[in-house]
Amino acid sequence: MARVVVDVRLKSEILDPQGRAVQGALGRLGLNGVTNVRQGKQFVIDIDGELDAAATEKLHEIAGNLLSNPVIEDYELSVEQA
Amino acid sequence: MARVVVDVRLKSEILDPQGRAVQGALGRLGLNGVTNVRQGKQFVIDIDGELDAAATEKLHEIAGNLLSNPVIEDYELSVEQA
Amino acid sequence: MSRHVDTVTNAANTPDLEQPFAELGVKPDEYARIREILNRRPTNSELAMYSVMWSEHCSYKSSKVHLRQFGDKKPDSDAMLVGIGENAGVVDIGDGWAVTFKVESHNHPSFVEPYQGAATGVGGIVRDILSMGARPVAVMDPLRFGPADAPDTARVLPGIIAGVGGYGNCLGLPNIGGEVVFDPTYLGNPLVNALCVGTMKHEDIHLAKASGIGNLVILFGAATGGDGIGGVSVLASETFEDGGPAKRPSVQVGDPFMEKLLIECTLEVLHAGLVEGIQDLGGAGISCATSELASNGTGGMHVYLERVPLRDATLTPEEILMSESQERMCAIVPPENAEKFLEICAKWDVVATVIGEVTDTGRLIIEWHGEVIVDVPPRTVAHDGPVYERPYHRPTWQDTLQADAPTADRLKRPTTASELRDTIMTMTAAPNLASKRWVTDQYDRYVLGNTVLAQPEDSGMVRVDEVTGRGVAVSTDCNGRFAKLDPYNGAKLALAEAYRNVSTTGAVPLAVTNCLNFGSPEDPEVMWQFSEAVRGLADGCLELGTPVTGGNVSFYNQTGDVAILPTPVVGVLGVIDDVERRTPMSWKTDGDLIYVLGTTADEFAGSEWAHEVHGHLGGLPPGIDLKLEQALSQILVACSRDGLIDAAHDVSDGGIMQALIEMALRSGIGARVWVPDNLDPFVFAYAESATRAVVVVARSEEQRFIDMCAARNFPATRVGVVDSAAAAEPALVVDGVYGDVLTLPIAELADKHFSTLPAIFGPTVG
Amino acid sequence: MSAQGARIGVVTFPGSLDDRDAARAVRLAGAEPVALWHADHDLKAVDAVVLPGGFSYGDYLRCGAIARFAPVMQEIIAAANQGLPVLGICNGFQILCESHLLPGALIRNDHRHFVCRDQRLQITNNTSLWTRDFELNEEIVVPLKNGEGGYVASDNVLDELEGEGRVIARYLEVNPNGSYRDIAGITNARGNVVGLMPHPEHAVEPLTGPTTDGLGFFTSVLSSLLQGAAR
Ligand SMILES: Nc1ncnc2c1ncn2[C@@H]1O[C@H](COP(=O)(O)OP(=O)(O)O)[C@@H](O)[C@H]1O
Ligand SMILES: [Mg+2]
Repeated sequence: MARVVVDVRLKSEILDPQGRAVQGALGRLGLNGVTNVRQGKQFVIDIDGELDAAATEKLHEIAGNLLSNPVIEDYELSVEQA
Repeated sequence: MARVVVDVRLKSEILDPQGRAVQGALGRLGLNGVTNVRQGKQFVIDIDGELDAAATEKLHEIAGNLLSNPVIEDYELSVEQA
Repeated sequence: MSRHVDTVTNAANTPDLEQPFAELGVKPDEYARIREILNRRPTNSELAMYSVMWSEHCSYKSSKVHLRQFGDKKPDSDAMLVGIGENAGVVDIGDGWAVTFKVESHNHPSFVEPYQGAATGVGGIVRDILSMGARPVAVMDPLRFGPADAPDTARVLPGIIAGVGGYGNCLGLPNIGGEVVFDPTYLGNPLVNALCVGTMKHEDIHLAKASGIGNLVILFGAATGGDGIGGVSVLASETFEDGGPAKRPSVQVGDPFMEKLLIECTLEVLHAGLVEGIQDLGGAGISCATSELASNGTGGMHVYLERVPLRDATLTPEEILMSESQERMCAIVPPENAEKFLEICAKWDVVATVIGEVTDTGRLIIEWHGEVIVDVPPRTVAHDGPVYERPYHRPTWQDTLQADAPTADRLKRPTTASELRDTIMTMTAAPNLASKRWVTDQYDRYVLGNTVLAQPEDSGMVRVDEVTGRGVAVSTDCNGRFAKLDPYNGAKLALAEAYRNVSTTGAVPLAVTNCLNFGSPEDPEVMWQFSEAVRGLADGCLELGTPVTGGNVSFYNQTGDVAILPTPVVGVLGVIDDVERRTPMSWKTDGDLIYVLGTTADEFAGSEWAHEVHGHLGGLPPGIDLKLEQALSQILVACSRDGLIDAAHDVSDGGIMQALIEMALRSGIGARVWVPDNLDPFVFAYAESATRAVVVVARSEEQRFIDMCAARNFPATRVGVVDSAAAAEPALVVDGVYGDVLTLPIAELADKHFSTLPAIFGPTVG
Repeated sequence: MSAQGARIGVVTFPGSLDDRDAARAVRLAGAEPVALWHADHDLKAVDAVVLPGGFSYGDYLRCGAIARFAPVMQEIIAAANQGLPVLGICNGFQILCESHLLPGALIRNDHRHFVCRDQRLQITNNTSLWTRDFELNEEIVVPLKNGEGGYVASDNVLDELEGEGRVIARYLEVNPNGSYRDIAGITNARGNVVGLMPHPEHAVEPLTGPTTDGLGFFTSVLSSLLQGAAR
């Protein structure tokens, strides 16, 4: 079994209303010095069997087109074989 | 500067309609063998200066109550001092 | 991990096994009755089923003896097609159309997890409506919260609003109204009531009954998870030898997308004529659906429980029976229709599984991998639950409360123009009277394209038939303070207000639903409030000729020993033959005359003014005469039909002044108003006498209007005229105020009225 | 071809909500609505397509992200590139952006609430196939309702859209969702594909909408078809 984790984050030049809201809240809750907050998504995908090269490529394609929108987001993909 | 990453995931016993929707799409896009998908949130928080114990504690409090909803979600917090 | 499954054989062989019935909320005498019914001890699965089906929530055991009045005192009405007892009542609205509507509570879950609690509350009531064969066409949400500025309200309210909106918006159902009321008694116990309206043709009505031997029992929708099985985990932990079951969720999460598919899929299988009976899965899940379907039908059912698709493989059979997983339905389908049925489900990506069949054994038999774990007469589970005659008595404090009337000596009233002006500015910004736009702007009111009236109008109105323009109007109301002062008349006042709101928009009131939110039925004083409220509502419905078609009881709404205000929320549905002639709430034409229909008296007990300005609650609520209410309704409907009035707005919380302000703010156009000679200006402004409305009459119709009121012997008083030039800027100008003229600029009123909720809960748009 | 005979497809995805409303608007504008199903590779020879509002596939991942891969979208993408008029409303706009038929993307509203309001707009392009019946700079009011309606794109793209006159409508008075440069809707270079967040299909009858201003979008495409401007 393989566990694939895909982190998706808004590109830094795109406004992140949720990150901004969190940043405001952190300040009000007394956490000082916060310079930036970004909110992203994380997908944890469990896959039966081993990941071969073809499957990994497919995963990148999916991460870059379905799980993230390349117009506004970047992704990072990591695989833990188990 | 410290970078704090908080991963927020639905507790495993809680229904995750988002993960399920992604799982369905993965199948339709021809990725086989997917047994489970969970969708979570990720917060990346940049903080000026070093994190002392008090700030770390505050961060945990915030992660457990503001960034995540303890009734349905768990969080994981990691700090990269830079 | 190994499991022992408690079978019927096992139960017969181990009659003396101790069972944890008390932990499941089953009383010793109830347990004894189960043993008597079965002639043996129940299996764990049977015990689980009885425990949940005989719970207060499912069996109405404390309320049943009182609720019977809704049937016993049922008015003669041709409109009722399906009455109390089904998933929801159905009324005939003419032209072959039928409407079903019902309100239900999801109070406690919404306190624990506001978003999901409210969301699944909407989901549940929508499935009730769907299971009658109707297409859900609108939702409403009567809500109650603690004080607006209390910290916990800041946690609870935004989540509940987002949950109601998140689910309803995603389902494509317009939200056409509701209530947002703040009172300290709801702080630890907010109320989330959800109402849904559905429409269908008469021939599409479906009932929850399993008839036809050999017909298949098909479960369809979401997979079953460990949701809402709290209590039953006692049994689960016994069934597991080692370790114990996986963790069970403490809250249920809704999946509105799944529900949307379920709606389309269900309507398609129903319209294709494939279904014999249908039932939604709500409280008590499969236990409830199978026992009710069987009990209402041929009488027997055989279920293979291991076929139920699971989201969590560790669930025990007891838990599967109990699970309240959302977004599931159960249909009874003749075998020859099964293929077509499954095909339609597949089209909508809805998983459907044949889990059993209808039999003539008179027994509900449930197997688990070849072993019988349930073998019961279904009626004993579904319908023959315990009935309690709980003791009740008039509270010891009731007389003192009623004696504490808000007279002018007891509560300081404004006595000058400038004092009244201050009062007006306070009142229009008071959380209970301020605009609820912060809430309603988060709800889609446009989807489906049939919404004719929505918030802030007096009732929500949707077009049912696009060709004829036939439509329905619905309003929900309840002033819990009135109900506390006098639950009998308080319930009548709630009914009267909802009835009036429907009439005000030009619809003829037809039928009633209700959601009775009270404290603990084990407290005799709460039980008295309940019994009085039911009696008042039943008497009121009889007098008005509007039958109760269904409803819901929610008990145990209290924090510690302190119960919420008794809150019998009443929903009234009316029919309008052509929505084109709806009456909107505000004026638009200069020179139109403003009339008050009804009589204003010095009635301030339970009023918003006493509450907001003095924090006072005492005295007797406003008098209520339903014959007069009926006369007012007939006038309002006739005026709409004959085109005599251009606008109408009901007078309730905040009295005439609040009604005028809401009308002015709705249109942005000013008016000149004068206090009638015989009335104290403050009483004119803020008394909350019942059975009144403000109406707007074109000068050309004035004589006909006066004649109509006179013919019905109903008081109508001219109090103003629409005047966009009443002052330099658009304003309400009130003359005769303790010798002065009050000028209330609309901009100033708007600033007060619209900024209260955003100031507390944060800005949204604009 | 006569406008009377025009057939306009309305796609239903699982989770589409305003498909009935879009079909009604098509009918009131004088054309015949044709139901299209997400799972079919079949456009039924329609003259134009509307992608209606809603929450396709629940929109749990990202609005429009999954719908983009639906079979019917493969046909629509190909046909749109050949000039078929396509209008995406709200979720439809999101799907068009996800499909890269239109540039940019729609993100969560800056105030993070779902918002439903009667929105004042200025029509800033009257040459696209879906806006030609409007006056340039005409002000209209139509309902707006969304949770993820903030239009974002890079500065280059925004400059290009503005430079080429491809912003079809802007928010007036209030920017209800934080859209960059108050953009409410845009068109592709060819002018046949239009996406907007507000809901013109909810402003087609005086009885149920704040105005009937929304009809203009639907009559525009009929004029376009009549004049042979399409394809
Ligand atoms: N939670 C809510 N959801 C939808 N509409 C609401 C809600 N709360 C209040 N409204 C609407 O706001 C308007 C004003 O409410 P309210 O003052 O309680 O009316 P009334 O006193 O006439 O019953 C009504 O149209 C009502 O339906
Ligand atoms: Mg009203």
